Amino acid sequence: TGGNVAKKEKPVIVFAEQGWDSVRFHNAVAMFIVENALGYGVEEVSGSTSVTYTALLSGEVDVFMEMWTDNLAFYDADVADGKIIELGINFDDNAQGFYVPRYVIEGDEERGIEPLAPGLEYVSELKGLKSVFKDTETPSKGRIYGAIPGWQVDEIVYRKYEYYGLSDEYIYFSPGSDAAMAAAFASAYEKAEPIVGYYWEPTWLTGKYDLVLLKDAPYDPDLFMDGRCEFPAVPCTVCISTKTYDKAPDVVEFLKKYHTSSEITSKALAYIADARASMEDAAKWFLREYEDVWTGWLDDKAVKAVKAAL
Amino acid sequence: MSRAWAPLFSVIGDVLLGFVNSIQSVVSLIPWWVMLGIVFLLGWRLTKRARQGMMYASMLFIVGLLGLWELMTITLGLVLASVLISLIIGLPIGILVAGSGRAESVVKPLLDAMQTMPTFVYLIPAVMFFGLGKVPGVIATTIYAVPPVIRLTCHGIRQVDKEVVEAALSFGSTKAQVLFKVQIPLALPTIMTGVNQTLMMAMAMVVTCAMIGVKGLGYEVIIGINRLEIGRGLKSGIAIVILAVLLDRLTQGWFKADEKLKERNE
Amino acid sequence: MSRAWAPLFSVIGDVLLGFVNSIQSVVSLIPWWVMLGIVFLLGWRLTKRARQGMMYASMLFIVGLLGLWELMTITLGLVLASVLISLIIGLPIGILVAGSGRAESVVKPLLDAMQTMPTFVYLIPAVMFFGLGKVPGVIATTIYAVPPVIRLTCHGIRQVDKEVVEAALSFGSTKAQVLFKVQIPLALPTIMTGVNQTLMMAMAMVVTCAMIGVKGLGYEVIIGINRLEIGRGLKSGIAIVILAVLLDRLTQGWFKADEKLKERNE
Amino acid sequence: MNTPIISTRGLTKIFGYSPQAAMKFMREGMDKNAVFKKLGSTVGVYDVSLDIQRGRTFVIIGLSGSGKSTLVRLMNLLLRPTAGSLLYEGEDISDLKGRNLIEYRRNKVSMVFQSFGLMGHKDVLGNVCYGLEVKGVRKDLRVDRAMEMIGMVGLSGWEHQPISSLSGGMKQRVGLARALANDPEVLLMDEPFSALDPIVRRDMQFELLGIQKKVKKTIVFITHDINEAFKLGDQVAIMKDGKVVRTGTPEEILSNPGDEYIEQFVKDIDRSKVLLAKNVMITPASLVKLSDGPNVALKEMKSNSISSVFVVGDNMDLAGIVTLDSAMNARSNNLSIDDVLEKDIIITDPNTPIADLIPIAARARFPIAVVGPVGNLLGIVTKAAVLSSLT
Amino acid sequence: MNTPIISTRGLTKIFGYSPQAAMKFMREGMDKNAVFKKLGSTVGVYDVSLDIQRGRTFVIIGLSGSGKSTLVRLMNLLLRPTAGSLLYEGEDISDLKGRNLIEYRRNKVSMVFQSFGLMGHKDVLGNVCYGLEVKGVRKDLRVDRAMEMIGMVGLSGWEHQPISSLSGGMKQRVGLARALANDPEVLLMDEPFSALDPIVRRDMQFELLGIQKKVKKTIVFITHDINEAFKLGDQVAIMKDGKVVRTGTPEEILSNPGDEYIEQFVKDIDRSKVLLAKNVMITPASLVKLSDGPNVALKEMKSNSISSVFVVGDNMDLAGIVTLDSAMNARSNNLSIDDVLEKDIIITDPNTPIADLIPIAARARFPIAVVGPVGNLLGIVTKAAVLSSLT
Ligand SMILES: Nc1ncnc2c1ncn2[C@@H]1O[C@H](COP(=O)(O)OP(=O)(O)OP(=O)(O)O)[C@@H](O)[C@H]1O
Ligand SMILES: Nc1ncnc2c1ncn2[C@@H]1O[C@H](COP(=O)(O)OP(=O)(O)OP(=O)(O)O)[C@@H](O)[C@H]1O
Ligand SMILES: [Mg+2]
Ligand SMILES: [Mg+2]
Repeated sequence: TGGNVAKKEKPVIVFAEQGWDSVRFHNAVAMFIVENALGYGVEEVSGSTSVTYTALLSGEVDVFMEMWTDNLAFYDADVADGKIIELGINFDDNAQGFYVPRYVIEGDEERGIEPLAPGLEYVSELKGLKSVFKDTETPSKGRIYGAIPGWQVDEIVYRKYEYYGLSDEYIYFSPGSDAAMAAAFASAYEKAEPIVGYYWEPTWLTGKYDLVLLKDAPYDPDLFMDGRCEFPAVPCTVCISTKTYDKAPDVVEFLKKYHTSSEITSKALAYIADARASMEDAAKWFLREYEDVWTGWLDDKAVKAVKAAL
Repeated sequence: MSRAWAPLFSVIGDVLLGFVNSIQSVVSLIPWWVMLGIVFLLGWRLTKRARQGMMYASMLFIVGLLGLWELMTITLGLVLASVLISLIIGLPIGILVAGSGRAESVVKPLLDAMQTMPTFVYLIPAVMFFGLGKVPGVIATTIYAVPPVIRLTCHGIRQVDKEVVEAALSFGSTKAQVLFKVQIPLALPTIMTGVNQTLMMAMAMVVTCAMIGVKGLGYEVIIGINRLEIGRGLKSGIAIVILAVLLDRLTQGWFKADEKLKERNE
Repeated sequence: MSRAWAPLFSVIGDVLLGFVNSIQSVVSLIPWWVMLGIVFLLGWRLTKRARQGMMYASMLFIVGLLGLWELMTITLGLVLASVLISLIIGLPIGILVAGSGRAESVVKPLLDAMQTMPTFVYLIPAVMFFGLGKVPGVIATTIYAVPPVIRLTCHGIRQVDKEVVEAALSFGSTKAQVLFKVQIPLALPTIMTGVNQTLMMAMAMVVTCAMIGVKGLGYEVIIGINRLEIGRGLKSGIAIVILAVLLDRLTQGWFKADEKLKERNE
Repeated sequence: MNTPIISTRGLTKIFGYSPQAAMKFMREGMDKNAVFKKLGSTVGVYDVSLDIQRGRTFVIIGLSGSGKSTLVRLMNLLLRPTAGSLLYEGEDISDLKGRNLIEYRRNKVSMVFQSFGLMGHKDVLGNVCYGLEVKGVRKDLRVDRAMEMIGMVGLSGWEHQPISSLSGGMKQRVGLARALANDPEVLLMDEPFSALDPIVRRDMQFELLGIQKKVKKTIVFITHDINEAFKLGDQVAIMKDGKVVRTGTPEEILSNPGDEYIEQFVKDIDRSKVLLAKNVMITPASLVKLSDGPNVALKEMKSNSISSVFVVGDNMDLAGIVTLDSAMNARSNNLSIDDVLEKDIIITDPNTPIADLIPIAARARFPIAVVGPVGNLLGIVTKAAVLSSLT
Repeated sequence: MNTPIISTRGLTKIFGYSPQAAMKFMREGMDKNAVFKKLGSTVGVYDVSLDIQRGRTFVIIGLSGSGKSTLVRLMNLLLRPTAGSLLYEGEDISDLKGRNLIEYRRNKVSMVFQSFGLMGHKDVLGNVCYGLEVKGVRKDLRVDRAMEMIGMVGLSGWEHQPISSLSGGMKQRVGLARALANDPEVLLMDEPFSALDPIVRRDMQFELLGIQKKVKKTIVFITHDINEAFKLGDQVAIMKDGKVVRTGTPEEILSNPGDEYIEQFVKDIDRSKVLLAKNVMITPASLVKLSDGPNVALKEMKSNSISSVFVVGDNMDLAGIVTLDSAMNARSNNLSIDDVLEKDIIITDPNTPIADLIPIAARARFPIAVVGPVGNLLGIVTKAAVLSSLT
């Protein structure tokens, strides 16, 4: 249709894909809209977070749909320096912290699992449970999985671990990569073994497995950096490179308004898992199911175009 | 600094990109059944056994069955480009190093560094200079894959019987003649082991390349891994292995084809 | 399935863990100045040049200056363990394969797969069985590092002059005697190239190991990468390279030491 | 006759493709070259049946490429026969395998290789020790033995030199010492002296003959030096195009070569070393009895136009010689033959090599008398006879 | 005298550490073994000064390890001298480098290696072509030439065989063909025939002499076959412990060995092939003139106790021989010597090798007369003389 003609004149918008599903989902939604409603060419470039972030700095990548702002130590500085532009928040109702499988606390009769740490509710209560979360490499201690090395939260999680006096009893085990972290949770879960570690949602993992977020003191910005309270919801922002700003003003306008929630994201991920759907299908599913959410992001003409494309 | 050098890097980048793109477009132009036919024929001709050709072709067919044909052609293009560049660079350096102890003492630590310096340490600067995608992919792959062929070319040439080299010299061979007519042919089995290893290393970089935005089989692997979909990762992994095995057998067969003739006597 | 096999895996895991831990604890027990001294002495004795020993020791000293000593000892322990296991497995297999075309046709595709199957594809299942940490680290490193020593052991043995083997046979050598008294000594330079490559591959896996929770230099690299602190990544990268170079020179020197003697004649 | 230590029966080795077809063509009478042209397979050895007696030296000679090396390599089973069989002390060992094969090679046969086959990673001592080492001989014993052999081949002082720093002849001697150190029943020697100068070679031949005499070794010896072949060999086999065309003792072959090929082969031989007095002596044209008078002697000389004649007793025991002069002298002065008999004549044993007779014959005034063990005259050797034996 | 094609002046090659110290010790008169014990360095060649004339065959003999191979390897600069210099046509080329060195090796010298030095990755033809290939000779030309040489060494039909399937002697002939194909000025041949059977070897010697005659090649030839050395060599050099201890023509060395070592060396030589009639002829003890009467002849024979005497004319031109019988017959019947003269006598040229005289002498009734170009009697060769020349 008309968009096709425009494509030739308008630049291609490049979306970064850092390898996890939620960002791919948001990319798919945004790309569908940008392509069909705004008439741009779209492209998705995949790569690790650091590599794609480097590309965003250089302007080679235009858009980050899901920037976990506290994963990148220099994010705030870069925004302040104007090296990248933060357009808005995609969702900020996410959670993170130490997770434990539910069966560890409550047991699971179906699977014949006894509760090993009945009543565990707060992070501070991990103290004294080292024999439950035993570290196979150092059997005299427990193991608590930290965050991915290099992520901003890793330092906070570590301070929390120290603050609650877990360092005497537990090894702070760095999982190295999110795949490994997920594998650790998944395998423990499959084997009905106890595990405690840092994780976050929304993710397919938290959707698939029944994990319990251990409670913490209420959020207090003064205590937070020392790990003495719970995590606030992390703003997952939408960012663009400085070059993009002038290149595609209508895209910028659209992305500024782009806003979803953890819940929506989780549902979409669950849809993908249940229906074995492709990302594009998931995007279409979202556009059909959550019309009230996205119609606000666009003008009427664009909304029509999206609907036509559906 | 990056500004000042930018033009140079962009030229290098363009050249590499052009090279990779042309290889990839050739590869992707070939219809799948022609590719199967080529593999069958090559396998047959090189091993002199039709069964072998059949096996190779059916291995490739499996990649198609796995639904990874298109990704495979992309990866194939990139790997071919990297291996070609590695050989073009590596063989002469290996030869050079074989002939000079001084060159060796310079090159050897470099090779050590190229093989052990974690890829990402130089990939990130490479991405800064060349952007995401094929260019830094080819560069990184080449850096990682070139050492084996250099090392084994050097080793193979040095292992050639001194007497035969002397005989060649005694007839007034130039250094180049000794090299090309005597040392390299005699070192060929060892050099080919190096080529094999270079190919293997290049294939091992496929996933790393996917991490800097190169499409292909490696990308599938990453998705599989991140979702803990072992089956998905395994499928593409198998496709990568098949590609590696085929490329290896065909290159090795190419060079062994005429040696076979010589060994027909017991 | 995973349930049924769990005991077996846990035994394997325990054995490996014990092995790695004991090596690591020995390594970490050595004070830094003793380690420097050992490297100096070894370098001196093996190359017969005190300057070389000095150089090796100062390279190691640099690692200390970079503030990476402790991480280095951890990595050293893991790499040593993996390389040892690789050699213990790889040398016999290489020997076996050299002697049998059938064994080769089975082993070769396996080696191809081990070198090219993306690590994470088998690491994730390994993590599921063994948990995060050293055990899957050692397993993955070994899988990736063992092929070169197998290939080059096989290649080296096959390249040994047929006449010499015949002579050995004619004196009633058993197969084992031919192997250990003739073929292996004559293939040693090639085998050592394989050992070198195995070492390099093992070092190249340091970062991958860090991705499944193995501490050490690789961990630093990941932090550097994830934070885009290239300097930090580079520092640990350099330490890894230094470790690789030292390990290589010392192992190579070990085997070359007595060969040097033989070559003193022009 | 005792069982031969090594025998071959129809032993055949074809190299290359389609050995069976090659065999068939050979049986139909095609020759090696024709088979090669037709099939591309090389006939190494074809249908060789030999018996090698214990304690003897069996020499194989033949054109380059005629299959000598192939034949001895079949004997220690480095090559497996395409057809036919190999017997050791009457037992078929063509299919010997595993432990038995190893024991056979360790204790029964050792080989000196034409191309030396030395191990570049060991020094001289290490090479010479090798056979004993694989047998499991104790280190000090084997080193002792090896040192002895190294001394014997004249390489004392070179024990710890690498092989690469040796000259061609030195390498060959290391190969020799290695085989000798093993002290086998049968020594298979493939041109073991080809790179040696005449002096060292003579020493080595001497040592070899000494060893053989002392400890009754069997030696299978390939050489291109026809003098060496005939000097060392108790039996000589001549090969051509993979077949053995002739076997016999050196004298048999020399005195009756049989065909042009063999004649060509032995052309350069120093016949004086092979032929013995008994091979060249002639029956004297005339003899005089001690009881005969001078006139009989004179008549004999005149009628045979010779200037001297041998005089024998009743049992053909040599008495002396009479010359024309002394016979005439006797007739004039009425003396008996005994009175004028020249007793100072040169006699020799029938087994003396001609080489030893040459200087004697050169100085002798009369023909040399060949006498048997009891002093009986067997024949005479004249200068002319010596000379004609040499061609 | 022309400039020698190759000369060496004080040429020395020390292997191993501290060559200068080794030189010093050698200058002080230590011998090779002592230096080896003391320093561990091996004296390959020490202080060799030789002149090799264009178009001649220069043979080097000597004990195993005496430095023969080292010497020829110095000549094509595969080894660089430790001291001394090598001259080609009077020009010092010890330091020849780069292009010049390559040209020298391509056009001036080719070598046959003691250990063959064949290239396992090429077939027979490829090996023989090699020298021409590196020179850049056109493919068809070099194949033609190589085929010719392969035919010459008797390997036609084997052109496309891999080296590994050849017998030892066949390999050696490939090495030979390779050097010959190159058609150099100087052929350096390090024991080129050592692995050849006598028949092929004779062929090769013949070919070599033929080539040399036809195109005036210079040949430096190492051999352990002393007969070959003396047959082929115009000059012979004898080496010992790295030094050249003697040079000379074969006859010079044979007739005057000089010391025990050389005597030992030439002991096994077939002297009949080297010595000529002129070397062994004797001046007849007595001669009779044609103008003398039978009585003179009878008196001569009596007083020298011989049974025949040569008769010459005025200018010592040989007329015939008279025997005791015929002289007595002449005296009885009053005939002149001319009447009873036996004219059917065997004459020979002074340069005939003894080998050729042996069968003649064996059958001859009288001594053989050696006559000069104008029929003048130079001397006689008796059976005894022939025999005594052989020892
Ligand atoms: N590459 C080398 N390194 C050390 N020593 C050597 C080397 N080549 C030769 N020699 C020594 O030099 C001496 C002379 O050796 P050369 O090969 O010239 O002897 P040769 O006269 O040719 O003996 P042969 O008749 O046995 O071939 C020997 O003592 C030998 O050990
Ligand atoms: N491994 C092999 N493969 C093929 N042909 C071979 C092999 N070995 C020997 N032959 C062939 O067998 C024939 C006999 O070879 P052999 O080595 O027995 O000859 P030989 O009598 O020892 O000759 P020489 O005196 O030259 O050493 C030759 O024609 C040779 O080409
Ligand atoms: Mg032979
Ligand atoms: Mg020599």
